[in-house]
Amino acid sequence: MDFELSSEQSMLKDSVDRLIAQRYTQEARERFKAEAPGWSRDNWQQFADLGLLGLGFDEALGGFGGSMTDTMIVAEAFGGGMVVEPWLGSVVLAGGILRHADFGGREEAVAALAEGSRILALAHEEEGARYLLSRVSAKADKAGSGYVVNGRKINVIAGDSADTLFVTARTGGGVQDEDGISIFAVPKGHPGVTVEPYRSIDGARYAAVTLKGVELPAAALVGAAGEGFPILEKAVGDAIVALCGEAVGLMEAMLKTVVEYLKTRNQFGGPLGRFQALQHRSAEMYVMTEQARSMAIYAAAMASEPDDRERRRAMSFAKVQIGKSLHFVGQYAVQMSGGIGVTEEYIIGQHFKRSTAMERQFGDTDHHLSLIDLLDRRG
Amino acid sequence: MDFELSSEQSMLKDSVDRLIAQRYTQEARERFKAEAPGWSRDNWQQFADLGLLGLGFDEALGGFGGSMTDTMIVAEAFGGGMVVEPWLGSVVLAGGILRHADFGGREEAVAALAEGSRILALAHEEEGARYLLSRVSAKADKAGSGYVVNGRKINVIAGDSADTLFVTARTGGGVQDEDGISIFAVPKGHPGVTVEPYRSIDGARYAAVTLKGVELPAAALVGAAGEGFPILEKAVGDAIVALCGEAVGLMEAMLKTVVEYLKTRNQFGGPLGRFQALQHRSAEMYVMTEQARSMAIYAAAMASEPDDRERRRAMSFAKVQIGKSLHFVGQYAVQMSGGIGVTEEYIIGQHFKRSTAMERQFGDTDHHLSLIDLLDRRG
Amino acid sequence: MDLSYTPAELVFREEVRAFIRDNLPESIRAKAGLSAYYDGSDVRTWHKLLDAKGWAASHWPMEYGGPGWSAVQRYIFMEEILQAPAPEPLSFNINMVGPVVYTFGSPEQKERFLPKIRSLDYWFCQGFSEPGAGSDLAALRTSAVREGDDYVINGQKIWTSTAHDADWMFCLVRTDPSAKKQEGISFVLIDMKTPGVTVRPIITIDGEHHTNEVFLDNVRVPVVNRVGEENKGWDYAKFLLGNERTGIARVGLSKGRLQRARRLAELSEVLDGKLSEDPFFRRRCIELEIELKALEVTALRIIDRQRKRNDGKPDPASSILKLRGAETQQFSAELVAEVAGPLGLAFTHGSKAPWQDLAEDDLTAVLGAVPNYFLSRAATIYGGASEVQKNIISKAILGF
Amino acid sequence: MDLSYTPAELVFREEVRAFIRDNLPESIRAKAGLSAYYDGSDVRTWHKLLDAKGWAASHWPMEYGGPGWSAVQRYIFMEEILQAPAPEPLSFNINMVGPVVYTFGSPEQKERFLPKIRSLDYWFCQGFSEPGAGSDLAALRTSAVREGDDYVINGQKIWTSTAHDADWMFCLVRTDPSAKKQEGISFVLIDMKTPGVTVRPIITIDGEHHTNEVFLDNVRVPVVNRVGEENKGWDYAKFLLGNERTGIARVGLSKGRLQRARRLAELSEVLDGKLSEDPFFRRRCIELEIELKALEVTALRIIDRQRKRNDGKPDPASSILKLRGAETQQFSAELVAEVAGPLGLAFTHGSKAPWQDLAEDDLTAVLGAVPNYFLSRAATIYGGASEVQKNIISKAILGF
Repeated sequence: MDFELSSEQSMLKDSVDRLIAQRYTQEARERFKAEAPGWSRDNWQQFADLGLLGLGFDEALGGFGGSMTDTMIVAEAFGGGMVVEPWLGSVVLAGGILRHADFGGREEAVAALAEGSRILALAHEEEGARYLLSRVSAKADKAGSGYVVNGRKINVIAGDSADTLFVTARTGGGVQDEDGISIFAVPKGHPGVTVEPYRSIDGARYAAVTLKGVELPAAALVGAAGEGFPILEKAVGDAIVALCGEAVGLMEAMLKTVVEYLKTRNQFGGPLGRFQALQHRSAEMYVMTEQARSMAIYAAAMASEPDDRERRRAMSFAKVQIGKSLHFVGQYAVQMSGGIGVTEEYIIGQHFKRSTAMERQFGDTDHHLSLIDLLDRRG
Repeated sequence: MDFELSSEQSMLKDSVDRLIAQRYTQEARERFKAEAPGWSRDNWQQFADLGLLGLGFDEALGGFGGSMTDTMIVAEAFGGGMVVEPWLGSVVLAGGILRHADFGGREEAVAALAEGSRILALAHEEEGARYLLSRVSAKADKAGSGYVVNGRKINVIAGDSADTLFVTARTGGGVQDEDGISIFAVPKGHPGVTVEPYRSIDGARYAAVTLKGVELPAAALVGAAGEGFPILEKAVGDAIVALCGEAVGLMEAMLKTVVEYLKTRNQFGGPLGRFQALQHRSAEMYVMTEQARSMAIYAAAMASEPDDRERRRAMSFAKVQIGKSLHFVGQYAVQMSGGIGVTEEYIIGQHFKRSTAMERQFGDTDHHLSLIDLLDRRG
Repeated sequence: MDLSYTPAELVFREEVRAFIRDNLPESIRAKAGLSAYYDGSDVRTWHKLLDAKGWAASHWPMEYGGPGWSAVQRYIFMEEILQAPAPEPLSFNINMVGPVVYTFGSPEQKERFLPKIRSLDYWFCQGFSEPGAGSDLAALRTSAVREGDDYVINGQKIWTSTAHDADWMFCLVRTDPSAKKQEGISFVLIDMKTPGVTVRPIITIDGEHHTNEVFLDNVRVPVVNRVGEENKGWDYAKFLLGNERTGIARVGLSKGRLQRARRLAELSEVLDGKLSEDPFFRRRCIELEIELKALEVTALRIIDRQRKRNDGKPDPASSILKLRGAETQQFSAELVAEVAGPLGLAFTHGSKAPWQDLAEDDLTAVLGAVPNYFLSRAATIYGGASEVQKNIISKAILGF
Repeated sequence: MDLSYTPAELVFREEVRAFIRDNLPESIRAKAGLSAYYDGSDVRTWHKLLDAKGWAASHWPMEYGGPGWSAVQRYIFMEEILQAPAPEPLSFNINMVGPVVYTFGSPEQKERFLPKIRSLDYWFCQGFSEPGAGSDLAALRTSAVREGDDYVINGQKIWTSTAHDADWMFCLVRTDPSAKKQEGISFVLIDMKTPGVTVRPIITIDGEHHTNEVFLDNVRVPVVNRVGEENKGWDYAKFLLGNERTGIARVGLSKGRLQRARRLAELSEVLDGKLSEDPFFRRRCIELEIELKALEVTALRIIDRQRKRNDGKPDPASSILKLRGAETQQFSAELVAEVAGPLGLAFTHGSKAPWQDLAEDDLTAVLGAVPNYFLSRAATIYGGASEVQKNIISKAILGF
């Protein structure tokens, strides 16, 4: 057992921390959000130069190498800066499809992703799915040697800037079945695909993707037909690890901001930070952050666990702890900041929106508690 | 709407408060517990003289009159003193059978109860019942014109001092059915009845009652055969009202004790009460006590609601709030008292045991939340 | 002790319900369904309808246009408004500046201001908070220097909600800089059109414009617009803040949200079926319902006690209502946001999401649920933060 | 970073499990099933079995009889003991007085005391707390006045757990009454058989005798029984309290209780079926399991960091372990008590209830569950109350 970062990991952490410190002031972040396509292509290239876009992909595949712990380290720095670039959505989540599926053109896709020349997006969520990963009603019907896909996807991170969409659709099975889900690679601008961008509650760039009679060749299939679920589940597992890392970085930033505020804001004849009730609440926020950090580490270690049940259980364990910690730290960060805590302008407001979004991404606390129970009942 | 006590109620409250202040020092209470039968017959006579043993019974029946609000008022004073006499168990709960059932000898029984010459006890709970009021496995089989009863009852308040036991047993229906439960009056020392007394966690006197081939005449039946449940449910509703009142009195006593302790206990160069974290916690205890008081008032008002569903729902509402308040106030009363809070000798320890017992009596918070849900699903 | 509403009170409740049902404009009603906010004209429209009915100023003395209701009637009225939901009569006018004017104002001020305060012809905003003060209100620094018949006012106010809709502002200013903190403050009424008054929007975390900063730069205010005595403004402010505190629990608002959450949950699926059948969701609703019942009875108890005592002083126990009221508002907002689930990730607020079908059924109501939850976080901050309420209880009630 | 146990560590864990399985006397094991407490002879018996194996003093240097384990091995060992459950090696001896003696004691003291501390031939209790001091330990007033080669000690100690089983007491006494609070304190070892030592039981709310008051009335203690320098006792006390804090989360204890709660819930019925199938009970168990997993990783992280830093100073982050460890101990005790349901209303503690059948099946384990819950409330009070831990975090880590 060893919790120390390796020297490579320390270097990675230092370089990403430096990047964030230099580029991610609050003012710069607002500028990035305002640019088309809602984030900075310039930053994206910097990430590519640091190898962050190929992180977690075997060097044999043209990636940068690195474990899920490395991904978590990068995510922590990104979380502190509330990076708006779709690194999690494109590299970790949609990239997870590349990582866990075996199909033609994979090397080329990894190389393009890693060098920053191709943006990926996963178009999977649907309106009625409510966090359940296997609930897919989009259909892919056999047509000749290929498929015709119909359906609508929502909350597609970077859906409008993606060069390739990985779209999930049913080639078989009932609406909640894990069997029968297939994944298709759909290039940008493909006929029948409509992409409508919108902002998420935390200011990120999402899209709704509508597929109407979209004709795809057999080669568009990623992995075997009907066997997309295990790939999807592992990709989401990777995304949960990254999200845990981001969450820890975000909570650290919130705690630091609040403690600084309490020490400098004067009221009733002295700094607010002299009030014990506020000190104790801050201590509780610290404890919640550290417990979340422990579970982020745990999630990173368990991401490569081969036993499906154990791995899925561990991911849900982590998401539950992260969700509870975000809830506590986020709400009290606002409360202790007083009036400015509920303004759009002050950083804590942005932190809180991000933390609220994170609580929901890839399933909220209730969902994962129910999922654990389901796994336990299945035994 | 009027929350003011009537002048009769004010007088009742004053006289009971005075009685408790005079008789119920902590030292006296320990003495009462040590006396046979685990409480003071002398106090019982005082209660009789004040009319408390006939409270809630129509004057026409030989009772003292009074509403459930009056019962709540008395209970609040009793809760503050942690009265060990079985007033709740005998007069309110077992007495509730007299109040809600119609049967021969009722007037005589009320008169005997009110004058203090007869102790009643309800023998209803069973080992496997876990709060569910309709789960009765004791059986009463027809034998000639009478019945033969077999079964075992636990947690019978004042079971060993009771002159009459009201025993529930099945004359029909399945083990959880509301239909088929009958109530029998069993006199003290009746052949086949074994009473084994024991102490409850809060120092009260309980008993296990075993019935083996107990032969009873038809006249022992209280109300109609198989129709005991509605009587039982109303009697337990009355007991919940009284318990709510006791709980409010107990929480007031805990809060008062803790606040006094914090103001006088010196540590780190001044009274503990100057620490804001402890002040705020005390304020939260106050809020929980007041919310409980509101629900005790609500329960008293709803006890005579004729609509069964509405009444049962209201009783469960009250018990949930009381349970949560007791949990919060009880645990923090111990915490803020420090080391002496966990000793047998200090009053807060006794308060905490009583509050823990109250959380469970007549169903814990989980049970009543589930019961409300069940009533809502039934519609 | 008698807990139930009297038959007359029940009749009154039915009358209020019927009035709202028959008179609330459909365009205003629809906004509640979309979790959208009322704009200024909605508030004015509805307020004027209430005023025409004689119901705008529910607790004012009848000589100034109050309806002559009992405390319980006032409570019933406000709960029905909140639960409908419909816009409330503007609190700044009705609960705050109005009572100050009819209690401490001159005969001329009463005649000039009260009818227009009641009818909302003069929309008032509140100029109390300042950037350097926060919860420590009395640390305010805005100065008013007497020049002839005017005060010349300089300073800055913050968290001035509805300043952008308002015609007037009631304002605390420091008229004696040498006096101790709570002394030397006066209470003045400022016409928002006076030169030197600048309103700058503050956008809150729901992305909306509810509140403002107000800059006062050599603003000349006639001395006759001062209410009461010079340097006694703190007393009037305390009077104002303690007034009608029993409505602050806003139980009706939370009840309305709970109903909405339960209704919307019928349309949402979780792992094993409908969210409305999920035991955890159901229990959370029941627990909120119990909490609201307890809070309602507590509010009624405090109303009853104040009525009996009738000394006009705020009851420190009403801190329970602010504390738990704010918490239940937050919890109920969160419950609706929980129902929204992943759909809540899209930022939509009174507008449709890009996926169009949803906007055609009831699930539209979940749109905006998360921004509403964001804004609800302010409930435990403004009007005396929860920490301040706990201080009040521990000092005024527990004697620490 | 590598989170998993190494193969060698897994082998070690198996060895510990096997030893406990094969050596823990059945009479001692049975008590855990009844939620009963170990008595003094149980502790001595098991401690001696561990000492014979060389495992009693897990973190002592090998020269004093330690097994030479890594921090992770020590953690594994303690978790297995707690989870079995089996009595722990007596903390007063192994974690507290032993390290003080081998770090600050004279060669003679090491030779005389260490072997008997390790083997429990000298059972030590701790004489720190005093009636007037509480969490403010340094406010102690017990005086030690030098007379020739002795100190004459007068005063009173409180919360002296196991004093009724103990042979010796390590004790803080004031040797310089004129010095400042933390100065003028010395650390002495007192033979409990010395004239003037009186032990008076304190009964805790579970109705048991765990702890005591100890009265010291002209107790003569040889100066050679003082450890370290005169008036430097506070430093040794701080060293002692900071030592081996990573075990304080007691995750294994809570894990064992969680297992028991789940097992017992199979035997208990609620409204709709078995308690073990009740969604709320199941979720509560899962939530505790998650909390314990997080706490375990946090404990391992802190162990790892201390190992790397190796400066012997206590890590203020270990306050997390005390805080959350105590809370999870309480929560797990409460969970077992919840399973007991109404059966928990009977006061039974290591004894049978009057209804005899139950005592014959597994439900006996719920007997005593409520008294155990009562006693668990002490976990957030002793050894630095939760409020004190939050003070430490806010000062030492957050810099308030």
